[in-house]
Amino acid sequence: MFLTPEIIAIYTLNIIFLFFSIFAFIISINIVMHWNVNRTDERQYGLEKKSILVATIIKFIFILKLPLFIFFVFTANKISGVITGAMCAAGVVNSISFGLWLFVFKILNLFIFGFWIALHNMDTKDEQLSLTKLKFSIFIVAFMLLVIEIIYEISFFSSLNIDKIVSCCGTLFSVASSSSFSFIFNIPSSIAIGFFYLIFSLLVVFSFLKNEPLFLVINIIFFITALISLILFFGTYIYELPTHHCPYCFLQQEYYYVGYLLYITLFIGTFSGISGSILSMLNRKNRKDFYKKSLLFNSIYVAIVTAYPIVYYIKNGVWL
Amino acid sequence: MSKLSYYLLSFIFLLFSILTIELLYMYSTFSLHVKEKNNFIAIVGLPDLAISNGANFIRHRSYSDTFSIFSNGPELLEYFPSTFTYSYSNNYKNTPSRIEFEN
Amino acid sequence: MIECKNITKIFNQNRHNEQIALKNINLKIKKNELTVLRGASGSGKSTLLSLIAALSRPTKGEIIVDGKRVSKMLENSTAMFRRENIGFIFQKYNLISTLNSYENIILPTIPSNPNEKELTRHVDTLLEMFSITNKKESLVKNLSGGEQQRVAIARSLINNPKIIIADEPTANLDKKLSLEFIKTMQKLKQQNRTIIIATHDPLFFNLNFCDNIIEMKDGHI
Amino acid sequence: MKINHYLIGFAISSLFRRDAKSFFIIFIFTSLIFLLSSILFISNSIKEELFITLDSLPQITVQKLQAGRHANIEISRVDKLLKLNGVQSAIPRVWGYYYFENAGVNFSIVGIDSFDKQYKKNFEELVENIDFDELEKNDSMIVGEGVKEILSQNYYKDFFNFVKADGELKKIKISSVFKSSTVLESNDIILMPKNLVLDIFGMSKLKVTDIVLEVANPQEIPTISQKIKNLFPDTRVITNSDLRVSYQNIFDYKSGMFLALFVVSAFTFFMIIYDKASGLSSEEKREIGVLKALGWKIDDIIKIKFYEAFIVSFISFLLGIIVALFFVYILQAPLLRDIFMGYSRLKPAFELPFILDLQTIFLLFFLTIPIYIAAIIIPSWRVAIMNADEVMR
Repeated sequence: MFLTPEIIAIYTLNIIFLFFSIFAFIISINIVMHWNVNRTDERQYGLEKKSILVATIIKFIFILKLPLFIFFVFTANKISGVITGAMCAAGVVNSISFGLWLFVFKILNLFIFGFWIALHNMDTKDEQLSLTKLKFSIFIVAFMLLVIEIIYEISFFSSLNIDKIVSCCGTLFSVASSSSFSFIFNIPSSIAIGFFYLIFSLLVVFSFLKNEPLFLVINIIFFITALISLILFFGTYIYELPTHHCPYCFLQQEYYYVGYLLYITLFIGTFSGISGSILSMLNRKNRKDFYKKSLLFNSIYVAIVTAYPIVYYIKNGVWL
Repeated sequence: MSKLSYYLLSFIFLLFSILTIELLYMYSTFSLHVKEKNNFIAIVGLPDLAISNGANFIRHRSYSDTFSIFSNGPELLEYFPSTFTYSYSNNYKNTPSRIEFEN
Repeated sequence: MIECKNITKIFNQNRHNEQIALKNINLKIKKNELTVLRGASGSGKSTLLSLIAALSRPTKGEIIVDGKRVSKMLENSTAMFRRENIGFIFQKYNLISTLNSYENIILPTIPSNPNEKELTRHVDTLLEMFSITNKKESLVKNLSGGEQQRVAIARSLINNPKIIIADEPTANLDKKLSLEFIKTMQKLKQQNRTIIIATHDPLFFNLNFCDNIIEMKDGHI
Repeated sequence: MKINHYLIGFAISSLFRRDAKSFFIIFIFTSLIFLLSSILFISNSIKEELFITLDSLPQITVQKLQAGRHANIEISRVDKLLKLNGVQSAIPRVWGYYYFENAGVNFSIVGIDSFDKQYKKNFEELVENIDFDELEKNDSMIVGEGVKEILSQNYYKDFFNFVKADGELKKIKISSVFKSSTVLESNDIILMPKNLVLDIFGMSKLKVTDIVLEVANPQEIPTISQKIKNLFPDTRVITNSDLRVSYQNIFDYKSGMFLALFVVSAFTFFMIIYDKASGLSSEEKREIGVLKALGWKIDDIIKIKFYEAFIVSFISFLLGIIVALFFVYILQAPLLRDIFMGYSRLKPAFELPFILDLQTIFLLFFLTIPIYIAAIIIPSWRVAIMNADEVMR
């Protein structure tokens, strides 16, 4: 356990988030239980006003969570200097048994909070606020996830152990390791890449078919395959090292912070696809421009990762 | 755009330019003498700077005492908590090592 | 256009300072009519106006404006309703004294993020219409009472409302300016707007273009 | 989504309308940010100064402990250490502190094998006007600037008389001074041949202060230090990365302590903000009532409040950082840097090296702006849900 200024900052924000979200959680329960658009008593009007407060709180948390995610990676990178053997954030995160889960929850929460705000924007356009009950039921789930994430994060920082020698990403993301990532390496990389491009072309096709359920599913699959193929194949071309598979190291300066660009485009692309499809299924009148947006950002992502091996081949005349 | 917004924007712009000028000035004037310092350290081989200690009492705390760091003078006894810090590493504390290797 | 059914409004209900402001009011105002609510202060005129504009809700009864049950609307929708349908002229003008005329006039349109060119053109026409173009940049607190009144009218028209609600509009004006105001109201009526004026100024009681005069007393019609 | 610049413009004008209040808040918030960022800048600079030389330090230092204290180590252990696999070289060192009573200061005396020709090139970069021939022949030393200054204050211009362990005086010539670019490291250092150090301290020829090791493969350092501990249980093994960790921790600890104190004052400030944002003058209440009557939603009013808060905190943030940079790097942080320096009597006149990384800016951001905005969320919501019909009464 150690308290660096960075960790104090993260703790402080977590406490603020926790305080506000508990507040919002209590209101949400009230709304889910008592919301009735046809009633005209004071309680109903009070609930409506409170729902605006909850929406404000959730927007506040979400807007902060985006840069905070990057800051978390920064902090983990910094701590990697202190922890023996860790070379980058990957080592730090995996020095704790639930480190990977913390990451999964962080990403999941970003998706859910972002989706909630999109849902909220759609709901406020509707005079009857017909989605309000659904919206706040979703928030109750999101609150649980947020609490889990915060508990994970606090126990993550407090259980970091400087005496423990951890594995560097080089060994973590290697074929021989027995870490939680290793199952990925049982997949032959040619199949993974073929699958990746197959999914992407399906995504292109579906975005022209404009079928929401298909588009939703394909975006989720695309997100997962994109990550797997990034670790398995494209990462090695970014590092120009056939054995280096780490998905964190390219967030560092040596690789011109390209990782942030990759993750952000992938996030925007899949997020707008997923949330757009769900919203569209809920409300037929919803605008359909999310197809274009999702396709655009996913294509940028694919273009960047594809460029790395091709440039490498042109420069060196061989594949890794 | 109203006049006030215009003033405010130009004020923020002014702040940004002051910041840039300040940063440029500092980048151009400050040099670290990395090479000379490393040469010196290579010969002397002692860690720590001549500032982070009370040089009238002891230097290179990491090579002398295990726990105390900053004491104020040779006449003073050490007192908690200013002159103490927690111990950071088992290697360092000289207790039986608990170094754990993870695969 | 505007229909009030059995409206009762009680302030501080079930408390020691309970006060009945309106009692069983039934009212119908047709489109493009000018209605004068007449009565002493405290007779419930302002309360009735704020109910029609959905600023507050009746304790009992129902109000239907333009086919919408405004008395049952949720807060957000009432704001949208006012923004699109209602122009307000308050008793004390209620301008923001430290903003200039232009900024005061555009206040109702700000949340809907208007197009700059169209908005400027619209404001300029209004300023011209009320001949206060030269006061566009002056702070409201430096304007005379009549000019402030005109800014307030211009503000009520900026969102091109179907209904204009005026609460004691001439209370702070001399006779000449009051007559000018009446002329403006006539002009607005010609533009197919529904107008409701609450006043105890006798100038309004003999207007030839007035469609209804409703007498109010102690919350009754 | 298009940005509504009318809304932002309205927020700006309402800030200007309450100029006294806004300036007061900006002033206090700027001071808080200034204080916080100065501390972080100073600690970053000193940390950087330590880290840039870290790789030149010995990879492993072996010291002997006796009764929980540092004791001199037998020179015979060097051979045993050299036999360990992976150890490239093992060099015995002699160094220590010399307390100079007249001035009440400690000097660090470091012995080197002799002023050998192999050091010649290194020394020429570090020391001005060096005469190697004279160094070798006479008993002479190279001193840091701080040492030189203290000695000349006590009328030792060219030489110094060390009091040996047996009470005799040992006269040693000051041959030259280290260049000022290394003053942070060299300020209290006296460098002289090893046999002179042994003589002054009255140490046995068979013992040294400690032994430093060089390891061929840095990855093996933990394994080797483990082996040394098994071989000599009475030793303390300090590795290079131990030093790195300890530096990191001490500075994090110091800035963390400061931050803990800072949180209290910041909390007070945010309480004031909360209070200011909830208590409205009747003028402001009327204004919000008018806006609502004119068709503004609750959301729109919250947005206004949010923009106001963001503008105030962003301006304070920029101002605070500008002033802090000026204070720390141009004025060299008077008063504040003592927090990190202690009250050394051998104070080197040094410049804080300029270091600014994105992470510090990020950190400052997260410790200030979000908390400020959090403090106004609930008050502005409460303001925004006020009943609008009061403007009609």
